[in-house]
Amino acid sequence: MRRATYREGVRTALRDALRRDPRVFLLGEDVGRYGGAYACSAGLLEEFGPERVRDAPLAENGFVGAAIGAAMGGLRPIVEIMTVNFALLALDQLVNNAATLRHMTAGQVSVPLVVRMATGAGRQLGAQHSHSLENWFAHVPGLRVLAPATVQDARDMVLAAFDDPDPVVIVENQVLYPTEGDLDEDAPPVSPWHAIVRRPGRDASIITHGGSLSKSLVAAELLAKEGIEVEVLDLRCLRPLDVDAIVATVTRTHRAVLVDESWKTGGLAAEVCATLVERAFYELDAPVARVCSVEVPVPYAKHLEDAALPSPARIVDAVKGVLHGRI
Amino acid sequence: MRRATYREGVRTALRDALRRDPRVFLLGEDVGRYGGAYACSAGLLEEFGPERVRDAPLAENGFVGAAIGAAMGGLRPIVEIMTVNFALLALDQLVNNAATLRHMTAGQVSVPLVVRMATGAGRQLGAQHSHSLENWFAHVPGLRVLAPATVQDARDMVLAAFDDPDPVVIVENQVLYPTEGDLDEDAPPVSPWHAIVRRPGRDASIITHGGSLSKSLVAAELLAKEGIEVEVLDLRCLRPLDVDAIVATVTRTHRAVLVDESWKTGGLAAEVCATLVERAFYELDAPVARVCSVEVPVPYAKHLEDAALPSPARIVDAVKGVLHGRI
Amino acid sequence: MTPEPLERMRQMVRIRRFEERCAELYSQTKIRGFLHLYIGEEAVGVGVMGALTDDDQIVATYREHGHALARGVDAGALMAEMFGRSNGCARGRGGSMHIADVSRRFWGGFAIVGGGLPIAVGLALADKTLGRAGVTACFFGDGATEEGAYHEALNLASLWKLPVLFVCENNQYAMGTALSAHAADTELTHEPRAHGIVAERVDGMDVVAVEQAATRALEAIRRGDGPRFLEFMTYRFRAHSMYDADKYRDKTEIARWKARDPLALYAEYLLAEGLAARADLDAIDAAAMAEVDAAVAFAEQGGLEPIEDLTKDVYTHDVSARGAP
Amino acid sequence: MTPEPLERMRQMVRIRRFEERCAELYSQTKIRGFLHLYIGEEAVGVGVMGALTDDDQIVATYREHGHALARGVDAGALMAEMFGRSNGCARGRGGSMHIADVSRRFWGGFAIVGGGLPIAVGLALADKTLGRAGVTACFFGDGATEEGAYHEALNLASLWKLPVLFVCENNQYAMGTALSAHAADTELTHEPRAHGIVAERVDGMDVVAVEQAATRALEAIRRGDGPRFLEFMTYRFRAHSMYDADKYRDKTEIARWKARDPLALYAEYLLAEGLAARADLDAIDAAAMAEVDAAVAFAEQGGLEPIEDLTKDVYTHDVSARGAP
Ligand SMILES: Cc1ncc(C[n+]2csc(CCOP(=O)(O)OP(=O)(O)O)c2C)c(N)n1
Ligand SMILES: Cc1ncc(C[n+]2csc(CCOP(=O)(O)OP(=O)(O)O)c2C)c(N)n1
Ligand SMILES: [Mg+2]
Ligand SMILES: [Mg+2]
Repeated sequence: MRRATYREGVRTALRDALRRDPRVFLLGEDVGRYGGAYACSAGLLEEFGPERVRDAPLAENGFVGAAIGAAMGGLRPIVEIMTVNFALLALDQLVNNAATLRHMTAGQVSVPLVVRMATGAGRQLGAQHSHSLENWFAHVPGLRVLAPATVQDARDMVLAAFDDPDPVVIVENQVLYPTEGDLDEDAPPVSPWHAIVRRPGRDASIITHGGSLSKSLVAAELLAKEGIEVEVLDLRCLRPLDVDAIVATVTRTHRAVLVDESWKTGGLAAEVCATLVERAFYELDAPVARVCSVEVPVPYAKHLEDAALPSPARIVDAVKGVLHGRI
Repeated sequence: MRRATYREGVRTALRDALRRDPRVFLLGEDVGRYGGAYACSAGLLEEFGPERVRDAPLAENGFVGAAIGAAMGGLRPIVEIMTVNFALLALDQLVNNAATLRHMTAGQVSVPLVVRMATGAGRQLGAQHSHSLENWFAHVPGLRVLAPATVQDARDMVLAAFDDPDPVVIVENQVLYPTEGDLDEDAPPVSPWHAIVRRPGRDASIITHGGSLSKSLVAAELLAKEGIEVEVLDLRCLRPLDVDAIVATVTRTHRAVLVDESWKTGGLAAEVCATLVERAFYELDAPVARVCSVEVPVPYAKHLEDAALPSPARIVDAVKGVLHGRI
Repeated sequence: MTPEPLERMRQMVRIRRFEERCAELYSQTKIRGFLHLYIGEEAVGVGVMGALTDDDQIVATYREHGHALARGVDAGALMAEMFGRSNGCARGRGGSMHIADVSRRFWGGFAIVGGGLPIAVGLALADKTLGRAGVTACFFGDGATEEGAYHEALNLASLWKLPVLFVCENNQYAMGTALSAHAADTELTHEPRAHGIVAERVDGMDVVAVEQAATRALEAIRRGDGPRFLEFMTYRFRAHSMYDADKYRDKTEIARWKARDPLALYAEYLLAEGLAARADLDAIDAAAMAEVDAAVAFAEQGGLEPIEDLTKDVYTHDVSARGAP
Repeated sequence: MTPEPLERMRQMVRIRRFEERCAELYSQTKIRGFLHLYIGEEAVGVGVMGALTDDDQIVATYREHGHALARGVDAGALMAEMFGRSNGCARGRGGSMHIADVSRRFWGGFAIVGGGLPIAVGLALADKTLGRAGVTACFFGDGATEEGAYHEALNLASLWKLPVLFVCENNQYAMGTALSAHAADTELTHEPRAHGIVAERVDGMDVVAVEQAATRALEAIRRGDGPRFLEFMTYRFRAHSMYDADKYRDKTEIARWKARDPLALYAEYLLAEGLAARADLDAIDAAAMAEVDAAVAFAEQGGLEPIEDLTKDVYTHDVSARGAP
């Protein structure tokens, strides 16, 4: 166990996977010579060479499709799409091919593909570089979606995704890359497919994932100072959702605040809310509240961007709302 | 007022728009010489010529982007993307450009664009040709989304979208094209931005849109035979959702079944459900139920496809479920 | 008489008879969904397949019955698939546009235009990386050459020197849009050359010319020279799909191409060269008819996939159970 | 001494000084987000802009300060935008990557690589359809030429014979990836030619050569010949963005290109030809510094957009009210 950054967590796992299995290769724009736009693959080209750490031209649809084909043909590609914003160019391949091929061929074709991408806002990158959209991937049968919120998960989830025989999308919130946490490089990966209670509590549940976890924990601290104890559930796996864990936390607390950086309308929080209605309706003592991004292409100016995104203050307000009947 | 098919409804509106404003042009694969994959533009090339009814090469990202540019430059493009399945190739342009440009330039740039596309399953077209995904568009601030379910709306919504100065996506469920209904070609378009109660009822509300409306009305008939009177609300506009109408119907009936052809997880019904929780929680006498597509790439074989999609029988069951506390 | 010449004929006739029956079965609503016939273009699929080995990989489009049959996909399993039966090659889940038989390295019909091209690049990358001998033959139409995916795939294959044979089936129409209405430059070999790929235009109605061109290209690819590109000039004798009224093509143009029917051309050649007798051809035809009859019978007798299995094969296994891998 | 030669110098110096200040301001955290500097490439933007008229349209990338300044976008409004202030050209909503000034037909920085190309096609279609004289100049990098959007845009512009000037700024790197690592064929003029577009490679460090090539190309476009393509060989003297440690380029390569600094080259030329005296150049520099100082002052004094206006301009108007249009 040591202190490490989130990007080191990812890098450790990439190195492990490359060492473990000669069929593994990394593919993406600037993953090699440059070391990755977020430095997740720094040093790996030097260790594994250009065939296993393969720089791709600017051609998201093309190289994601090529990775799917390579996976079909027996390789184990781990793709980096620099950010989700550019993944929009590759959705045809991910949705129409990666997600369908196994079923459409009655199990003849396997697509053991891992696709990592940076997501989220908060770095003043403006409207074209600040999308979340993990809810889009989570909508698609045939894909699995993981959202590591901690340094350990940043590592574990890459390895678990690599062990999975089906296509897995990993969304890494870009504000997390430089953050630090504990990393056990030898730990057998904890199952990534289940939610984890990051802080126990009794008064209300905050259900969140990815980049919003730390904001939620800050909010929980603030609330604790006022004597309000919230449980914070980190979803971790966005498809399939861990319905049991979602139901369990609300069965304990009877109130829920959903925190999610996507735009509110049709974001992931909507699905969590619907799940609660279907599976824990009679446990709810108050309407569920959502804290999501404001419905606006994320603006550049810091004060505007801050206002557009979930914040501890907005989460605190929402928790008080569900406790006091305001929503 | 006359009887007409849904595709005629669309065609009437396209012709009207072309006649009304010389800046209007149609753009899409096979809209000209072929008359449109669904014959929505049949005859228009002959009437308006190849510059105003413009066949596009197979290049969804390119021609949608070109339409955005043309709209910025003063034209009024009405684009047909043959089906939503191919629209995946154009999402970068729609989400990163069409939806952002006005805000990102502080109102300097206008994108008066209409994009029509066929959606949905039910014609045994298999996994790559049966997506819904209107929930994806409905997630994006900067876009508006319309889902005509009737022949009149098929016409009215094209005209209303054309009158709107911002980008509007129209999703036309492909099973509707040959269906017949009343069409008043001279009627001033009814506001497309609001939901309409297609059948009044008192026992429960079915909230639906597009290709699922007719299934919902069939289910309502079946239920009426058993003495159960359901109200059927046609959402019509998927972004912005008509929250008041959603709240109003449930305030009348206190029970809701959401019918939506997208995959259930993260589909449009999830957002309607979350809206109800936020705005009408205390009106709900039972958990909300969703009738959506099963989480599977839509299979070809008829019996499998039928089993994957919402059906009157499944809707009837769900209504009985919310009435009798089962979900 | 060498067996090879007759074999080419046999394959082309099998495809022709199979698809003629498909059209009938569509009218009888036995086959549904989209059905795209290859009739008129058989020489391309047959010629290229004739040059491939068992180690090679195939990526095709929604117009792929011919390729599947020529590659050795069982006609019964193919027909049953279009009937939506559980004895179909994809147990009825795929249908006409998604024929796949991985045991034959026939990876399937890809129904998003241009969508198969990057897949082919990846399959070739796997072969090359794993030191396997295979070449990936990727079939696509003239319309596909306007898609961005085409450009990206050409560049990737050339940049990484991958064993891909790009096979452009230029039937001069993308659905109802003529080549000259969708391509600024109708010489489709120019673009691959701009990516450093050797490209050749070949008569796609002459099965021998097709096979020879493919053989030459494959030799170069197997030497490690990277991808090659072949453009075959061909024509579909039928409409784009069963929904198409085919109003956009000139009757005389159609007639002109039908006069170069690849089956007739090759039959003439066989007879003229003394490589076959009329009776040989009749026997081929009869065998093909019998095979199609048998395929239909096989399909008819197929069961329906149980509805409980609807969501089977969406994933390899379930991960939601606690303690799952 | 004609005014034009000095004007070119003035524009290049304005850009250089402006961006040098940007880099400082970034370190001071006055500017945030991504910041891509154009230093080293000024001759391209200035040369092309010099050949355009007020009627022409411009589409640029995230590396567009130079283009904006050369096009006449106010330096203060540009700086204020990067400060995120309400007196910025997009009231602080856009930032460095999204500079737009529609009054100058400067449609903006497009930050998705290749994403501006189809937009340019559409702007040109509008000009042509509405009978307006404008040509759309579309700037993009060497990396963008691998995107599918590039291919689709070239074909559309050529097929529809649209007035587009494609301006490829070949600085030989896409972020950290060298041209030869991303392009199978590094002769970037081949691809447009494969789409029937006349294409020329030009020294991008020589502002006069740039302007002349652009002028020739624009003449042809204005005759109605359809699009033209110019590839300018250039180099960025700085890293890709402020986040880039620039470890992937050879020091000697950088030095070699810096020896051909477009500002120095042009200054030498002006002096050698007697078109300017040293004092003229000093005056240009002083004026540029003063302009930058003024721009910073303008930005510093800008207010913040009220948070109540966060969702303004997402739509032109609200449709949710009953009775709304
Ligand atoms: C991306 C995409 N756009 C549109 C379609 C609809 N479509 C199916 S086939 C076809 C024409 C393709 O023409 P071509 O590539 O020449 O192949 P051909 O059908 O002639 O064999 C079109 C437009 C599609 N399947 N995928
Ligand atoms: C579609 C897309 N993929 C990746 C990126 C990230 N990115 C931004 S600039 C850039 C390099 C572009 O290179 P080039 O086109 O040569 O332009 P240059 O930066 O050299 O001016 C990359 C990879 C992006 N913005 N858009
Ligand atoms: Mg064709
Ligand atoms: Mg570059």
